[in-house]
Amino acid sequence: MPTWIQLVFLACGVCFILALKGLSGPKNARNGNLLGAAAAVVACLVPFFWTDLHLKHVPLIIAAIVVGTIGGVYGARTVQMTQMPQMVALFNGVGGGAASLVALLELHDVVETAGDAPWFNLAATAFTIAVGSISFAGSIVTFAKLQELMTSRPVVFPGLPVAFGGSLVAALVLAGLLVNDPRMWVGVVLGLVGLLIGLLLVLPVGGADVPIVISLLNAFTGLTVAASGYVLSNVLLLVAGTLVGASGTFLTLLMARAMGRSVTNILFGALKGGSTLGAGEASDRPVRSVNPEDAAIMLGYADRVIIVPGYGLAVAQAQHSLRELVDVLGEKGVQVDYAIHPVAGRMPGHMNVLLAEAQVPYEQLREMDHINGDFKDADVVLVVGANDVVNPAAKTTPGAPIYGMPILNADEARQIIFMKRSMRPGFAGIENELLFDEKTSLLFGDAKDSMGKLLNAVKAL
Amino acid sequence: MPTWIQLVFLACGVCFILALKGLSGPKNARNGNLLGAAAAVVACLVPFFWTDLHLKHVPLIIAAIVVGTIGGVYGARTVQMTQMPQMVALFNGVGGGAASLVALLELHDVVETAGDAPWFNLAATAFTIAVGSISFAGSIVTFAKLQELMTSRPVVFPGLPVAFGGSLVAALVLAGLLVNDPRMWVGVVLGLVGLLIGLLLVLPVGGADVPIVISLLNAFTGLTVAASGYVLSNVLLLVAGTLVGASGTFLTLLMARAMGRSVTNILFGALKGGSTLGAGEASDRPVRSVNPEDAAIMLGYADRVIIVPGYGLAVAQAQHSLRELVDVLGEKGVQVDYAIHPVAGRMPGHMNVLLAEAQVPYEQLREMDHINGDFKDADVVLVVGANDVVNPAAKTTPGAPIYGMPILNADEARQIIFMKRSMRPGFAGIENELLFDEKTSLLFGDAKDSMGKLLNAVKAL
Amino acid sequence: MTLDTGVVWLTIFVLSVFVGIEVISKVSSTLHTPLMSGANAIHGIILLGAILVTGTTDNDLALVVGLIAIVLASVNMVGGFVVTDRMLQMFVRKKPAAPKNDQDGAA
Amino acid sequence: MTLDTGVVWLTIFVLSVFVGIEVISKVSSTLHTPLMSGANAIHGIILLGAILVTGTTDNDLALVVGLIAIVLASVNMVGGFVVTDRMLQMFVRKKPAAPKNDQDGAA
Ligand SMILES: NC(=O)c1ccc[n+]([C@@H]2O[C@H](COP(=O)([O-])OP(=O)(O)OC[C@H]3O[C@@H](n4cnc5c(N)ncnc54)[C@H](OP(=O)(O)O)[C@@H]3O)[C@@H](O)[C@H]2O)c1
Ligand SMILES: NC(=O)c1ccc[n+]([C@@H]2O[C@H](COP(=O)([O-])OP(=O)(O)OC[C@H]3O[C@@H](n4cnc5c(N)ncnc54)[C@H](OP(=O)(O)O)[C@@H]3O)[C@@H](O)[C@H]2O)c1
Repeated sequence: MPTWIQLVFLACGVCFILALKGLSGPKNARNGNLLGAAAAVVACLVPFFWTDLHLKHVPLIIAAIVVGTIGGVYGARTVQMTQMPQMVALFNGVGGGAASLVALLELHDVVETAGDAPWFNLAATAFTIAVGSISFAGSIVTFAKLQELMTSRPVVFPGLPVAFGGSLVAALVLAGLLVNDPRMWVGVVLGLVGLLIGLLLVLPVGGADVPIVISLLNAFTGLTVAASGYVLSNVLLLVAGTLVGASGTFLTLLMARAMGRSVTNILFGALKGGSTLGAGEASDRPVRSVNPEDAAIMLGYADRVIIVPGYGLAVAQAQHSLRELVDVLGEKGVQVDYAIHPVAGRMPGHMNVLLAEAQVPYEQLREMDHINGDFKDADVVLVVGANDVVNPAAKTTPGAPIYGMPILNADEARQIIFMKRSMRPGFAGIENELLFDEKTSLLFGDAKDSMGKLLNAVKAL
Repeated sequence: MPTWIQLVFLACGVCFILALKGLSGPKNARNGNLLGAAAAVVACLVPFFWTDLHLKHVPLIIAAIVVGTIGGVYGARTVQMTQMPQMVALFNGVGGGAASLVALLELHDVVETAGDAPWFNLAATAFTIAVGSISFAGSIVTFAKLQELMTSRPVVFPGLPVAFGGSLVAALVLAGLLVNDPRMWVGVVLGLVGLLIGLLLVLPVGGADVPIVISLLNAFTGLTVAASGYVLSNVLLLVAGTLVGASGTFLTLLMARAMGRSVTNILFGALKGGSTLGAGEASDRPVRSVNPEDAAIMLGYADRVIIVPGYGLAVAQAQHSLRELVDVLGEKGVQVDYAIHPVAGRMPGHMNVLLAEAQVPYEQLREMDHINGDFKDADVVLVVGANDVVNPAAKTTPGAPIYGMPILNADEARQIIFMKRSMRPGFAGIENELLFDEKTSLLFGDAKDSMGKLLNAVKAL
Repeated sequence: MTLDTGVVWLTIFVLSVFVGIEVISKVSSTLHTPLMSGANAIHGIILLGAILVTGTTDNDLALVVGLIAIVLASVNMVGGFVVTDRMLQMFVRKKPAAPKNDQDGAA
Repeated sequence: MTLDTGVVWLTIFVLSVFVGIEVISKVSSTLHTPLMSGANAIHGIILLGAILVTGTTDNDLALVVGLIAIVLASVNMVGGFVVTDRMLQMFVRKKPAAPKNDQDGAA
């Protein structure tokens, strides 16, 4: 490989590092991402300027790239913000699949050249085949769960732990075979077993934990890329893959902490019986419900109101009318803030994205740690499509799936209004005592409609 | 080089990384340092187990190591806390010297083997020779300045900029020569020129800025070690040296920011005329001085007292009696805190070390950002041997050497007591308006004596 | 160079691990999702690997498999970067305000 | 390996630069001095280089110079680590209290 190409690859690697660095802080996040994209494009152009490629393959390759690009851009453009997590899962999955296929081709080369490859290369190849397909299958399942193509509940069946363990063993045996004498069929079977493992790994995970699993699979894919970098002795793949593998693993732990869960618990909690997602049947205990007019009065004559937005706001797309409501209240001299819980919604920062989309001024978005002290001074807390993030069970009920997750102290306010459609619980699937508190009134209905009604009622005051 | 040795070296490199990581946080700082030490020892034992060394040299080498170790341990054990910076400077200097000598030996090998070395190796060698000696000479001068073997003022003479520029050019020329055809004498001369550059680089730097220069030279030495790692194709030296070079450079910038100065300004400020250290003559404007008894009354009957310790406390070694004073005041129901300025004293964290030594409970040590808001509620601020860190000129007088440095807002308190020996200014050598403020009284005398008197007076209340 | 190839790769790997972890160690939970999807896009660089193996193979089946890999990889890479940018646009729009207007100076 | 030696070294160098910077990017000014002197001790590893060149030279003058280098290097290395430890002892003695008792939760 000519030196200049090696240097280009190194430069691209540095760009990836800077990209990650940028992405970890708000200031340079976007530039970081663009820098990474530029580096990736450059790196992928290089092979065409350096003539080991069979010319007759070049058009096919370009065609394939075009197809993939169109697909990727289309998906990325059309996905709604609420569906981000499953989109990321999907992209990650195909990446893992690609890595697995590439590894199979490497294996194919080795087989043809009558297996003179050092054992470590074969081990790396086996690793990529297996983990790549795990990541592929796992991501597809997470996608299905989040997209609600299947239940987002943990799927557990009696034989599952056995099947899981068995397929792990099988994978190790096959990998061993492959290292001893490389054969194509072994590789293929290994890939299939990998798919099975991926499936069994993710089925028992509850929907609320899925983003963490995505992040984990993301790290897996990174490591497979690093491994094929080693096999292809391409430093860029090694560095880029390792970067993603390491940062992905670290990020997974960070996210798990932010949701007050442990990774092992998330992955194997369901197996160990303690379901990571509760029952979720609606309760029939009495609650105080309120009509938009009365709610409007409570809000209109308050001095201090805190809004707690949640996933429901996102699905109902009620953020715009919510902003209007807040503006109107502001004009009436009510001090209003939004209390943003780090895991409100279905992805971290979900609420920030949503409300930014609705042009809510940044000063009104207050992070949990900053505003939790203010709830006791609040006259009314308006909980819009949120539930778990204000569920006192996180403090009071050990064993609850969200136990240990820091929550917003809505319960300290003088009055609480919940806007939700039913008594159904939130993502964690557990009942919320706060709904039955005598300070609480419920404004039933789709967040968007009732928000509209509420808005008019407030204007009418 | 046998593989196991390469792996040992790699492991040592990792330990160095972890050591630096540990050192950057209070929790693991000490373990980090010990880990680094262990790794260094292991690495240096390796050559003895792998037989390229001429056996007849081994005893000499061991003897040399013993001598160096004894010297190092002795210095490290006996140095007083106040002299830390110069100790670090000294250790850094000898390291640079060693690197420079090693490079000369590498050059010697090349010359003997009739210069078949690639140009880049020669360039690296030249770099190490030059920069190593710069670091050596520079560090020795800083040592002399801090140890007050010479004036800590900037030394500037007419021809200096010319001489400096000239020697830089000379170094570049010599390096060019060396790369073209390696000769021993060129290397030696290059080393001498390096010494000259180091001298001229540090002479014009004011004492207050010296620690930053030490940090910079530290980074230089790191880079030279990295360069010889490349020449000796030893990954450990490369990694370790680069780590120190990079982190040292970064740390230099951090420190400069903490003192509100820019690195270029520190290095070349004196040349540009704007001396980095002011005049420093004692002023004869009237001030209100106070005797221990009255000071004791002010303190004893206050509700809230804030202590501002500074370099003077360190030289007078008055920290122990100060702690006693604070305890007594505490018993009298006075609320007392220590306000720690990040650059109070002569090295960052100097006050923390000092007061920790005197067993002051951690809760009483308050960082600048935390306590600056409390000064306005303080009845008395007791400034013990501090000056620049409470000098309002940092806010009010553009052009003052400390202008832009964040200071402790002692001036907001109701009363201020300065304990110092004279009207002489602080390290920055500029007058402190606060000494002449009508809220201020001065308790003259060596901090230790007057602290003792003050203590007795307070007990007597 | 007196170094084994394997050791060299190991060294590069180890250093990259540290870089990967340290570089994101200060990320705020607000940015978890964009960071995740950005990293996700970066490992789309497997596209480079796919191109290399596909372009140099002589076996038709391998060629087909390779082309599939290329399609998947480019979906990962291109889609990943685009979707990340879409998310970040919305953050960035408001970020300039962040430092000044955060009402809570603390933390 | 299809890589030039030079590029390999450059790669390792570049990665180390990132590690070096990122690893200390969160240091508090209280620890500047110990960190400085700790890093200082680490580059004392030049002792290893000094031992290698001195042990393998055949020229007497070179031997003498090498031994001087060894003395200097070991002063740097040993002294550096010892003095750093001395400084840190004093910090560490009180550190356990740090997280809990800091009266100012903020910042
Ligand atoms: N942010 C993340 O990274 C992340 C990722 C995965 C999971 N999670 C989990 O997701 C949960 C987030 O908590 P959250 O409080 O934001 O959401 P939540 O606990 O899932 O509650 C959402 C609430 O919105 C209501 N809702 C749904 N659609 C609505 C509509 N169209 N109109 C009005 N209300 C509607 C639902 O009640 P009704 O059905 O009765 O209307 C539900 O009570 C946490 O458990 C968190 O751990 C977070
Ligand atoms: N921390 C760092 O990293 C660092 C490094 C280098 C320089 N500096 C600089 O050093 C300065 C530190 O500020 P600082 O306020 O701590 O110290 P300072 O400004 O240097 O003032 C020290 C004061 O202590 C008095 N003093 C000296 N010996 C004394 C004794 N035995 N008894 C009583 N008083 C005594 C001196 O006045 P008398 O002579 O009249 O007694 C002087 O006013 C800043 O300018 C800073 O930039 C800091």
